[in-house]
Amino acid sequence: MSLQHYLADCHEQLGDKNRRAMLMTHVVCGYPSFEDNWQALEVMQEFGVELVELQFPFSEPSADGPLFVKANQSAIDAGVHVADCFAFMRKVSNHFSFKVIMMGYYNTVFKTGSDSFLKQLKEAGGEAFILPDLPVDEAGELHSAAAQYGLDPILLMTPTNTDERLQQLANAARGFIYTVARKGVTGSSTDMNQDLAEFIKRCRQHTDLPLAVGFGVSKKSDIDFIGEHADIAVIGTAALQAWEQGGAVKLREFFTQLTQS
Amino acid sequence: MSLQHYLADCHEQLGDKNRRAMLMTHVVCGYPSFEDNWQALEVMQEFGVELVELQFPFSEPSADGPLFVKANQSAIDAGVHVADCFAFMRKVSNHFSFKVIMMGYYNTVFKTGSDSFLKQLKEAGGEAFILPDLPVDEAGELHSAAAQYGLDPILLMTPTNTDERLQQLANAARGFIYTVARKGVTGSSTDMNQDLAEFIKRCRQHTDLPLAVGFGVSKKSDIDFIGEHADIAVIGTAALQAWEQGGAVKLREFFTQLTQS
Amino acid sequence: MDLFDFENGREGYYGEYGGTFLPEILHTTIEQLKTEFRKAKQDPAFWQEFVSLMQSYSGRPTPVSPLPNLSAKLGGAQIYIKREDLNHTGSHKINNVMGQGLLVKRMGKSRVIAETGAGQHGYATATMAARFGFESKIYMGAVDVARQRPNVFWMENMGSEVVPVTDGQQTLKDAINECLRDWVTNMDNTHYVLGTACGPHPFPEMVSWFQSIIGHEAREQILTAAGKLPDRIYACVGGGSNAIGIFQGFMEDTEVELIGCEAGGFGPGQGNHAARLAYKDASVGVAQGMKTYFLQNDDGNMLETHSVAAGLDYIGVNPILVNLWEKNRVRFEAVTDQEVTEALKLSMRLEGVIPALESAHGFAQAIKEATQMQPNEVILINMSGRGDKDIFTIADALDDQHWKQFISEKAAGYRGGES
Amino acid sequence: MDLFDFENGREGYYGEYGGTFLPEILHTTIEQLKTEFRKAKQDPAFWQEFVSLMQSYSGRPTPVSPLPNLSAKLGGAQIYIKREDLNHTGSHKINNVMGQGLLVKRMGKSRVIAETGAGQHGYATATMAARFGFESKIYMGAVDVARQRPNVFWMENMGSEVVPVTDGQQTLKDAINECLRDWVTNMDNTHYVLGTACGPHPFPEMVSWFQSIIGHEAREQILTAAGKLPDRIYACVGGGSNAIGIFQGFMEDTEVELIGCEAGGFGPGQGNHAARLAYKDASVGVAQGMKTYFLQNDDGNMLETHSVAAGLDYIGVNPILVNLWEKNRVRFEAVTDQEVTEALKLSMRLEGVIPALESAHGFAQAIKEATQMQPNEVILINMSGRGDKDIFTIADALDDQHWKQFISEKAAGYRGGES
Ligand SMILES: Cc1ncc(COP(=O)(O)O)c(C=O)c1O
Ligand SMILES: Cc1ncc(COP(=O)(O)O)c(C=O)c1O
Repeated sequence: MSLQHYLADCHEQLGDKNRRAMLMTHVVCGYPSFEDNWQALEVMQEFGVELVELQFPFSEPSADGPLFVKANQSAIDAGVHVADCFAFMRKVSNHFSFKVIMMGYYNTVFKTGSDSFLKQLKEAGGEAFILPDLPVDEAGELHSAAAQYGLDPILLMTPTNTDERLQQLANAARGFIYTVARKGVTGSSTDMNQDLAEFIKRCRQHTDLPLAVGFGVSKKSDIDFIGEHADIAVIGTAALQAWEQGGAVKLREFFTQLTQS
Repeated sequence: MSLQHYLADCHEQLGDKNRRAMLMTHVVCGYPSFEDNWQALEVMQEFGVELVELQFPFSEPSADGPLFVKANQSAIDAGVHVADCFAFMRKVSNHFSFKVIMMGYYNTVFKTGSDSFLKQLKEAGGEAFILPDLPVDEAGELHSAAAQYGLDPILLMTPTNTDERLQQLANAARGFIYTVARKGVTGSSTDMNQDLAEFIKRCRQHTDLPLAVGFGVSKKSDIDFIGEHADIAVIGTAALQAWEQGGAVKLREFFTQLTQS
Repeated sequence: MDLFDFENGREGYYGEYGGTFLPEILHTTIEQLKTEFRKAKQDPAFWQEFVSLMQSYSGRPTPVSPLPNLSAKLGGAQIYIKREDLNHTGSHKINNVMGQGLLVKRMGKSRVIAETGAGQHGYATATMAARFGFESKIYMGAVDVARQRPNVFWMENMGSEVVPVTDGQQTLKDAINECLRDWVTNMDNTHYVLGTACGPHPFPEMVSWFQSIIGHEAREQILTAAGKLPDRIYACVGGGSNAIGIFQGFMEDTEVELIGCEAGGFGPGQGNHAARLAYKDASVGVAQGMKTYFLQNDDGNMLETHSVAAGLDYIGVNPILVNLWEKNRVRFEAVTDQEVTEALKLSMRLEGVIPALESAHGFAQAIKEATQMQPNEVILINMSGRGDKDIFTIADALDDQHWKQFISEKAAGYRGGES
Repeated sequence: MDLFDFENGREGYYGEYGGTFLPEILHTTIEQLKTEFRKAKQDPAFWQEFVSLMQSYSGRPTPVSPLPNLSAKLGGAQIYIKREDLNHTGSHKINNVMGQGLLVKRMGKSRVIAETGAGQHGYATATMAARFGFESKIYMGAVDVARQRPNVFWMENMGSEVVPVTDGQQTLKDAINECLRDWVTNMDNTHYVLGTACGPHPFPEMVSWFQSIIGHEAREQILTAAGKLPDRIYACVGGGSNAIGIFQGFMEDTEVELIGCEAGGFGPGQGNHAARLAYKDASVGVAQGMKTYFLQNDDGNMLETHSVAAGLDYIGVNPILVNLWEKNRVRFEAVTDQEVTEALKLSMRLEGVIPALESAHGFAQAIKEATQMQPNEVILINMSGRGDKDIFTIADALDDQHWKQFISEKAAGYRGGES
C-alpha cells in the first residue's frame, strides 16, 4: 500500500471524533540512545501516531534548530553510523504499526550512494525520505530511482515559494507534502494564524496530496488548527524537549495534553 | 690671570717630577648631593687637581654615558636647579684653589639666556664652559659675549675631524682644548695607543693651547700617556665610580693609584 | 576558457561540482540573488563602480612586489608577490565584501550576516557594513572567537554583533551553518555575505567575479615588472577565493602553471590537516550548499580539520577549482604548519613582509619549488593578507617567550585594576 | 614658497628654528650626510627610484577616500582622508624610512639605528633594514616597549635588535638620546634613521622631502575627488613629519588652511599633554640636535608629557612647522585624549576606518570644525596610520572588558603551559 493510500485510510479511520489531524513525530537516531528512541517510539505508538521520521544524524544540520543540532552532534559523537540507523529502522518498522520515514541531509544519501541508500531504506521498511537540503531541481535522478523502489520523496513547500514553484514542487512530490509553517529552523514555536491558513490554502491549490504542517507544533491548539486546515501535524522539537525533561513519563504527559479531546 | 696662563703656570710648577699630566676632574652638581660633591672636591683638592668641571644637570644628556646620565637624572629628580649650581659654584670657587669650569648642555645656557648665564657664571667664579652639543658653527654670538666676560669657551677636538675642521676649532678655542680620545660617550675605558698619540699630534699642529684628553681616563698609565703626549688628563666617570663605591675613602684610593709615582 | 559559460546547461556547475543545495525556503531568495547578480555582471557600470570604490576606499590596485633577496637566497626563479595585504582591512576578503555590499544596496536590503573563520572576512564585512550603513551580525566559531579576539574586537567596534557559535567543531563550517539558519529566518531584509568562493551557486561565481580583480591587475603588473608572464602562480586555498581570484587573470595563458596550496597541518592522515585535494583524505559530497570535495568520513559526516591558519581550516573547497584540478589546469599541493612557519620567518627576515599564515602557505610551496627552477623563470605568489593581525597565533606558532611574558604582565595589570 | 631655500644664508634654519646641534664627533658624519642628501635631492633619478620603490613595495600612491557618512552626520564640510594607513607597515613612517634606506645604500653603510615611540617608525625601520639587508638596532623607551609590545615582536622577527631605554622618562626623547649615543660610537658604518622631521639639520629637511610624496599625491587626488582644493587640511603633529608631508603639497595654495593637531592629553597644564604650540606651556630651546619649541621648565629641562597616542608624546616639534606657525601659514590646535577616543569611535562606526590614535587627533579636530563649515567646503585629513596595531592601547582607551578577559585567559593558558 502506498504512503498516500495509507494516509487516506488513516484519515478515514480517524473520522472527526478524537482529533483533527494525523500525527507525524520525529526521533534523532541514537539520541540520547537507541534505547531511549525505542521507549519514545512506544509512547508515540500508544498515542497512535501515523508517521515517524527517523533522523539520520549529520554533522552539518544547517536546517535544524539548536535542540536537533545538539542531538545530531551527540549521536555522531556517540558513534552512531548510517548502518546503525538502518538496523534500527528495520527493528522499528517490524515492530510498530506507524509508518517510518527517513529524514536527514542529502550528503548521507550521496555519500552512501543513492542506489545503495534507497535499497537499504527499502529493506529497512522505510516508506519515504525527507531531505531538506536537496532542492527539487537537483533531485531528478534520486526521485526516479526512488520511484523504482516504491519510496516517496517528501518535499517541502514554504511560505516564500511562488505559485509557479509550488506547482513544480507538487509535480515532483509523492506521499504527502511537508508544508513549512514559517521561516526559520526547527524549534521555536509558531503562531498558527490566518497567514498560515492562507499559505496552506495556496499549497492545497497545487496538490491533492495530504499536507503535513511542521515547525514549532507543540500545543493542542496547533493540532486543532492543523486538523482544520491541513492533514498531518509534525511534532518535532516539542517531543524531544519533553523526553529530555523526563523520559517516557514527560513524553506521555506531552502527548496527553496534545491529543486530549 | 687667564685660564691659559694659569695652566702654563701650573705646568711649570709641576715640572716633570710628580706626574706627567695636569688633572681635570668632574662632578655632577647635586649628585649624589651637594654635600657629597663638596667632600669629593676636598679629596680632589688634596691630590692637587688643577681644574674641575661642574656639570649642570640636564634632562637630555645625549653625549654622556650611562653613569653620568643617571647622575644628571637623579640630580634633577632631587630638585637641583641652575640657580643651585651657580650658588654651589660660587662656594667652590671661593673655597678651593683649583679653577672651576662649567660643563653642561647648551639648552641650559640658551634657556637661561646667554648674557644672564655668562654673567652668573662669571659671578660664581667660573673660568670657562664646555658645551658638548654646541658646535662652533652655532657658537659665534655666545663666544663673543663670553669674551667680554673673560670667560673661555672650551672646544672639543675629535678623531673624526678633518684638519680643516681642527683649524676652525683651534681658531675659536680659548683656555685649552678638550681632545676626545675616542668615539662614543663618556664612561667606558679607552685604549691609550699610537692612534691616540697621532690624533693628539694632529691637534697640536693646529693650536698652542694646552690639550686635555678625556673619555675613559682611569689608570695611572693613562695619566702617564697623557703626560707624555698632551697636557691635561680629564678624569670623569672613573672618579664618580669610585665615589659611588665608597665615598671619600674610595675616591682617595682611586686618586692615590692614579697619581702614585 | 570562460569558467562561467555553463555550456553543459547546468547553471552553477563546474564539471560535476557546484550546484545549489539549500532549503526550499531560500529558493526565492537565491533566485532573486542570481537575477540581481546576473544583471550586475552584465552591467559594465556596476563593475566600474566596484573598481572605483576599491580604488578610493581600499587602495587598489595593490602592487606586485619583487622579492629580490628571497630569490637570490634560493638561487632559482625570480619571486614576485601580489600585495593583497595592502588592501584596507589587510586581505583580499575586502574585494568580495565590497562587491557584495554594492549588490545588497541594489537589492534594497538593510542587514548583512557573515560567517568568519580567521576573522578576516568578518572584519571586512563589519567594515563594509559600517561603510554602507547596514545592520550586521557576524557568526564565528567559538574556538575561532577565542583564537582571533583582535578581529572580534574590531568587528564589535565597527558596530557588528559577533555571535560565537558553539555547535559542532565551533569553527568556520559551523559558522556557515549558523548563517544559513539566520538566513532562512531573515531573508527578507538580510543578505548572507558568504566569504569565500564556496556555498550554493551563485556564490562561487559571484565571489570569484569580485576576486578576479586580483588576477586582472596582476597579469598586467607582472608583465611590466618581470617582462614576461609568470611560469608558476601560487595561492593558498581555504575556501578558494583568493586562488580563483588571481588564477582568473591567467586562465587563457596555458603556459602559466597554477598551484593551489592547501593546509597540510601536521601532515597526511584524517583529522591532521585541511587538504581536500592535495592529500587523499577527502571525497566528493554535498554540504554547505554545494557539491565538492569534503573531508568527511564514510557516513558523509565531516572530519575534524587542523591548520595553523584558521582561514584555511575548512572542510570543503571551491568547486571551480576542483574542476580545474580534474582538468589538470590547477595543481594542488599541501604545506605543513612547520613549513609555513619557516616560510614566514624567511619572508620577514629577508624582505620585511609579514604574510598572513594563510598566505604563507603559498610562500612555503613557492620556496620549495623555486630552488629547482631557473633564474630566468618567474614565480608569482598571491599574498592574500598580512600577518600582523595574527599576532597571537604567530606568536604562539613561534613560541615567543617575550610575548607570553608581555601577555602575563598585561593580565596581571588588569587584575590589579589598572588598565 | 620654497621652504628649503635658506635664503637668509643660514642652512638648516627656518626662521629662528632648526640648526645642527650635535657633538663635534659627528661633525664629519653629518657633513657627509648633508652632501649625500644634497646630491640625491638634486638627482631626479633618485626621486624616481624612491617613487617606484614606494609604488612596488608600499602600494603608493595611497588613495584619498571620501567619508560621506561622517560628512552627512556632521552636516558641514565634505570630509576626505589621505590613506597613509594603507602603506606597507601601516603608516606614513615607511616613506621616510625607505627614502633614508636608499641614501644609506648610496653612502655604503651597512647598519642602521632608529628611535621609536609608538613603534611605527621602528617597525618601518626594521622592515626597511630587512629589505635592504642592513644590520639594525631599534631604541625604544622601556615604557613604550611595554605599551607597544606587538611592534616589538614584529621588529624582532624582522631581525632587528630592540633595545629598551631605561633612562629619563623612558619614552621617545630618551630613545633619541640613546640613538645619538650609539651614533657617536658607530658612525663609520652606521646611519641614524631619524623618524620624524626633527633633530639636527639635514633631518628635518630630509624627512620632509621624503614625506612630501604625501602632499604631492594628495593635491592631485583631492582635485579629482572633490573637484576643488580643500578648504582645510588637518594633520596630527608628533615630531611633525606627516603634517609637513601633506602640507608641502599645498604650500603655494594660500587659500588652503593648514591645521596641525597636537596631543592635548588631559588638557592644558604642564605635564598633562604634548602640545608645544597650541597650548602655552612650551618655549624655545635647543635639544635633540635642534632649536625649536620644547615642553621644558625654566632650567631648560624637559617636562613630562602625556598623550594617549605614543607617537605624539614628544617634547619637541618640527622647526619648519614652528616657522610656518609664526608666519600664520599653519594653525595649531590641541585635541584631548577624550576627544580622540570619540573621533575614533565615530570613524569606526560610520566609515569602517580605524585611524591610529595619532591620526585620530586630526580626525577629532576636523570633526569639531566641520560642523561650522558649509557643505560646499572640503576638508582633507591625513590619516597617517592605521589603528589596528594599537589594539592594546585602543582596547585600554575604550576600557574593553571582553579584551581584558581575553588577555587574562590567554595569560592563564600560558601559565598552564599550553600555547
Ligand atoms: C588572508 C587570508 N588568506 C586566505 C584565506 C583563505 O580563504 P580563500 O581560500 O577563500 O582565499 C583567508 C580566509 O580567511 C584569509 O584570511
Ligand atoms: C601613525 C602615526 N601618525 C603620526 C605620528 C607622529 O609622527 P609625525 O608627527 O612625525 O608624523 C606617528 C609617530 O609614531 C605615527 O605612528
